[in-house]
Amino acid sequence: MNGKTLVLGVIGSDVHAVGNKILEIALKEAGFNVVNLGVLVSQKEFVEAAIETSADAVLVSSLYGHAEIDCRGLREAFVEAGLGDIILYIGGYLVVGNQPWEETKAKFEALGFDRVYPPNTLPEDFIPQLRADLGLEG
Amino acid sequence: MNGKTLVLGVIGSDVHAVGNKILEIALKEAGFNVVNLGVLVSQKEFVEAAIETSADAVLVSSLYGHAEIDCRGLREAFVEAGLGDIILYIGGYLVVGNQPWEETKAKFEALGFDRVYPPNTLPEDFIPQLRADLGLEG
Amino acid sequence: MAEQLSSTKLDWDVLQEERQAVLASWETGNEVDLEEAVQFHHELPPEKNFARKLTQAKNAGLTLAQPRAGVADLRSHVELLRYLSTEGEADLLPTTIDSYTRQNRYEEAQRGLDESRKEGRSLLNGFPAVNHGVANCRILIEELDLPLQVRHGTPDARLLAEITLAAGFTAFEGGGISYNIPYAKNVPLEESIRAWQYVDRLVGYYAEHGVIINREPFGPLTGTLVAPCISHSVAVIEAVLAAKQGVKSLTLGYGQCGNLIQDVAAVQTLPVLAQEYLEREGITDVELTTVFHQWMGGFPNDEPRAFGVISLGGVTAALSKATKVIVKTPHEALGIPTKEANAAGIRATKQLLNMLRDQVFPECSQLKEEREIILTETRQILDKTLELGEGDFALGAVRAFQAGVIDVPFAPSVYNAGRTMPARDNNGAVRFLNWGSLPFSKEIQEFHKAKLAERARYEERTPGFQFVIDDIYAIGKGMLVGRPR
Amino acid sequence: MAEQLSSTKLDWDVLQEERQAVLASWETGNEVDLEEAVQFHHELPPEKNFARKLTQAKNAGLTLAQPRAGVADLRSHVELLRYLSTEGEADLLPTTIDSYTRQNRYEEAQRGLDESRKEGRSLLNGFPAVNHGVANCRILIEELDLPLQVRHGTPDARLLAEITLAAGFTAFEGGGISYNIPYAKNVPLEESIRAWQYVDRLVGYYAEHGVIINREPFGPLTGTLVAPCISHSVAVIEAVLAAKQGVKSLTLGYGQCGNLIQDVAAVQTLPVLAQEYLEREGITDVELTTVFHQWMGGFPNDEPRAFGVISLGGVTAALSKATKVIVKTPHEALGIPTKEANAAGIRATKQLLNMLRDQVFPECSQLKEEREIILTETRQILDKTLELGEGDFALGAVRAFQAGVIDVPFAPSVYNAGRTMPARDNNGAVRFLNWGSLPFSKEIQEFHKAKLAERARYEERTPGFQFVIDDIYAIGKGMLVGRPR
Ligand code: B12
Ligand code: B12
Repeated sequence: MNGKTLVLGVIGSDVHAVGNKILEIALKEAGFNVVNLGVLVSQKEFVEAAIETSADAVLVSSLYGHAEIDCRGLREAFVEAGLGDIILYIGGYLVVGNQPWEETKAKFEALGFDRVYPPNTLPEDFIPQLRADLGLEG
Repeated sequence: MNGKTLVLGVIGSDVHAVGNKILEIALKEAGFNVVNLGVLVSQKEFVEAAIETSADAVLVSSLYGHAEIDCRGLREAFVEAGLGDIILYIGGYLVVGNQPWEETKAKFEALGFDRVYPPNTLPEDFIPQLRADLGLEG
Repeated sequence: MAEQLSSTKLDWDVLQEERQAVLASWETGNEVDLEEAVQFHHELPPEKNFARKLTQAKNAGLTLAQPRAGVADLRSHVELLRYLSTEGEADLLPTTIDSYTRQNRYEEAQRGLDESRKEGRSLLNGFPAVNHGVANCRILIEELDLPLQVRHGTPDARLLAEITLAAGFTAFEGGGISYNIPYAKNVPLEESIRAWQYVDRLVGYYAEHGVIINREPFGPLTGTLVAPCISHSVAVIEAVLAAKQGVKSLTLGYGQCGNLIQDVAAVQTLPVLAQEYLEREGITDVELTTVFHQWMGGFPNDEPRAFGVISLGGVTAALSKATKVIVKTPHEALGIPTKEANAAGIRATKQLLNMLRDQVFPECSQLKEEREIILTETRQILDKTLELGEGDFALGAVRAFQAGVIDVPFAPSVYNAGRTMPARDNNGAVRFLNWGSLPFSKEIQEFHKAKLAERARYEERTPGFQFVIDDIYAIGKGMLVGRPR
Repeated sequence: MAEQLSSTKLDWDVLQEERQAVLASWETGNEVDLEEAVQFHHELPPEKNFARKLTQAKNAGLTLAQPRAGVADLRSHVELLRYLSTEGEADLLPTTIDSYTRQNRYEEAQRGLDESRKEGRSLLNGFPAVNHGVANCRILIEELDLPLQVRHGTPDARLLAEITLAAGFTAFEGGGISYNIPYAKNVPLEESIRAWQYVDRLVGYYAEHGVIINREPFGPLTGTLVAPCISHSVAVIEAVLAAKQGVKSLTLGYGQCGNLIQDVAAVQTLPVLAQEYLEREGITDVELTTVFHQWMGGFPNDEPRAFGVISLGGVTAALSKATKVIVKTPHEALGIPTKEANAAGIRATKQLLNMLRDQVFPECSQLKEEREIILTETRQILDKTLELGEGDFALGAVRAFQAGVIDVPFAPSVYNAGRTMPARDNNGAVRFLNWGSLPFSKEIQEFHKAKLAERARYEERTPGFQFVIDDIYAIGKGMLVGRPR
């Protein structure tokens, strides 16, 4: 255990459960304390779970294409709850269709996400960055 | 029989025989007198056959991509033989690779072909034009 | 919905109060006029009837190709579907519903629809049919020349069914289990099963008035290592439940697992099992057809590789003589496909369906064995389900899921036990590393153990969860069996 | 080449005079130094040996993927092949030779090469290896990490073999029949067979010096409705002829016909027959492998449909466990493919080879019957050939072609009888409407008659040449059997 707590979930009306289960396993194996909210998670649930568990970072998944709509105001909700500078990641299929990645990335950074990951990101592709952002070495 | 004689052949070092056999059958069925020289036909053989048979038109095939090289001087050879205005058609895969069709067409018209046909031309696609060019009705 | 759940046919008159409430739940509900709808269906040209086209294909031994597709805006949706029929050469058309509608969140769907129109691109992952309403949906039926089906993932699809069937759709996908367990987290099975009895009863009403509407339980479930016995059990239960409400045309589905023999055996056994359990209930007047889904799990990013996966599905569909095949696209791993990519997937598939239309997978001992396994496993699950339900499949289904007697891998629902662990054997067939509470006989248990032990020996590692993880990524990485890296 | 043709091993010493003449026929011939070449081969890393990689694949039960590719300019050719190995994930590399070189027209090839360089695009349909010469060809071997084969269509390939083998190529396609009958009009079989005995003897010389070079008779012949018995007969004869000159590694080829069972049966019977006739000659030390060619006839224009055709070939190759598969591209009907299209064809194929690597086509009665048919037909042809040749396959082949005992459909050669008429049966397998002078028993004749009568009944038309025409266009139009329009 590396002492860091992550909140994990699939936002909105999205039910894609497989990647979420795989992420939980991989992050646990990597030593994190993982609080997995599963699928169909509302903004409110993300914020509440982060408060309750004193999470160090929140990892939002969205596979089904509606993240643009579902994520509006999420950063603001954390700010309101006094967790304004919690680390926020998002990954998955963030828009409908295959849009230019740079535009999508910029769109979600503007929404307040610290890191934005493209489809098919493997655990080994982002865990090193997550560790760095959380101040864990190597 | 419609009274018109056609010389048919695959030019150069090209051995694609299947389309040539199908063309022979289709043109005979359409009432032409067909003189089929088969594959691996030189310019000289085309000209000689046209003279010998008093052909009304010569249909050159080239499938293998070397038509650009093989057809240089063909119209001139007919001119020299006193058949300067014989109707000359070419069809098949005329260049190496899939090049813009308009360029290929222009290239072969410049070489003296009256009609230039793209790959996968079916007999029914060009026989009406051939009949028209030979002054046969309908 | 207070009474004890049972599979008995709902009383149409009693249902009217509930219908009024359903229709009142969104403004477009008031466009539904059943009598006029029946009239409209009767006037539809017969070529536009989905059930009829399936029956013809079945009788001719042909496999039809159907894409998935849906965008927010009506005109764009018509154009998309027209493109798939002319350029894609689809035989049957879909209308895929967006995910807000699937969760009955019509306000959010409306927001997505409005913004999509403003931005000139679809912000929704499907067509919000409820928001569009009956009159608008009818434009689809009128402007398109092929039969249309509603495809979605809605635990409570009562309003969606009212509206789309009144509009003239002649096929409706889903079921009380298959559109709950993979598509919801907190919806009790009693509720979704009861909501789908309503849908089936509505379809039964149409049938009573001479209009045959095709129903299709969603075969692939979570699309990820779902062994045939699991999806077959759900399909048979939903078939019986639907037939009991008066449904006359049923298409049973199965999602490709990837081992050719297992897949062919699965398609072949599906109607056999349904027939068997329908007959036990005394039902013999239902027309059964089958649908094969091209691989429903994670795809390779690379388009040529995706064409390979799609093609293997096309080959399997054709050789197993499924009545239709649901087609994936070369963009599957990239996002919702462009219309061109969608059409490309259909055309690659149709090339194979046509080239193999006169060929059948040959009968052989391995195929027979695989069929026996599937038949035995499914019967063990279904018989236990009936026992738990005191002879009733509706009640039985609820209790079977509670007990883990039916258990769908990777399902998001809290009403699913999630205790099984599926993995591929050494030939790529999906087996169980751990069968949780599936009521398997000793013999079947030994079979699975032996199969996975064989793989473990070959790979020189102990059987375990790493098999599952490797198998989930495998096709995306260009393999079938997730061999150690 | 005056003596009577026979399959006896050529005397190396006697051959030297001929070798000098061959090497003198184009200026690059003087670059050949056999001793140095043997030395070079010995120093090559073993992974670059074609025969070795095939043997490993065969032992592991894997199918390797190999494209076709060749452009005029050396640097461009290196880049093309490198791209196919890195982006295409090819397992084995080709060097396809241009059509002038195939007809020994080195001057025209030179012109094409010069102009290609000037225009910056290839005006030749392949790589003119003779014009490039030994030192230049060696750059290919040195710069590329995979084994390389020469693929062409040359009736007299003596100089091409001298130069490319000296350069370090470890595989060489072709044979005295398979590179004459489909690739020439006026070359007598005696001549081409004798020229290929030279090539095989040269390969034998390398073998005597510890260098194993793979030889591959060209299986598909004209690629158009060639029934297995025809191509198998040619393959076996060329195998025996090659082995008699000392060839130790042989890959026997077959071009996909499209009926899965017939195709699997064909791949399975090919090494059985070769083994049988090699053993009759007392030869037991040849390593036999197989190559399956994805459909060699006319392709659909549409790329997704072409992917479908390619994929069916990939499926068949994998399920039949051919040692390698020669891959087509989605540009097949458009012209020589871009490197991207070529790589796409390989990747689609590899997805299927990988997904099916642990699966085999199951043994079953239809497969067994089809194998029996192929075995019986081929033996009837080969035994008659041996009889005509007074026990010698070289002489026998010449006489068999004269008599139409072997007869390749649609072949351009005047030395081919051209009296057979192949057509698909009702399941798409290639049969004979007219077997010309193929020495078929009454039983086999009846079999073909019955098969085509069955199709005729189904199509409600009389069996005839229209079957053949419709079948030739069928795959291009998205079908396998050319049904009446
Ligand atoms: C399986 C599947 C389904 C199953 C899901 C079953 C279930 N309950 O889980 C079913 C069939 C039910 C389904 C339904 C639908 N699906 Co779906 N589905 C897929 C599919 C084929 C595989 C997903 C999967 O399981 N992959 C395997 C796992 C391991 O990978 P993953 O989910 O991508 O997660 C990994 C990474 O993305 C990453 N990751 C994920 N989250 C995060 C977060 C962070 C912070 C980071 C760093 C990384 C990260 O790590 C994970 C582990 O490696 C994909 C396409 C594909 N990928 O091939 C489509 C896909 C995701 N589905 C899609 C859609 C649209 C739908 C539907 C709306 C139906 C439709 N219109 O076609 C419904 C939606 C239902 C709903 N309300 O959500 C689209 C999304 C399109 C878009 N955004 O443009 C896709 C891309 C298919 C497509 N091309 O159209 N689907
Ligand atoms: C079968 C085939 C072969 C067989 C031929 C057997 C034989 N002896 O006949 C074999 C395997 C031996 C072969 C060899 C080669 N082939 Co080849 N072959 C084909 C293939 C697959 C089908 C051709 C065919 O028979 N089609 C069916 C017949 C009915 O159609 P058709 O020939 O096109 O003819 C019709 C029309 O074109 C039209 N037509 C033809 N001529 C004319 C003339 C006129 C005036 C008109 C109006 C119409 C017309 O009418 C015909 C009847 O409908 C094509 C690709 C394809 N089309 O899918 C490649 C193809 C033609 N081959 C090609 C090549 C390059 C070769 C090789 C050089 C090998 C290589 N590098 O890959 C060698 C060449 C050998 C030589 N010296 O010529 C290329 C040509 C590429 C280009 N031009 O860019 C093609 C397009 C494949 C490709 N994409 O690379 N080939």
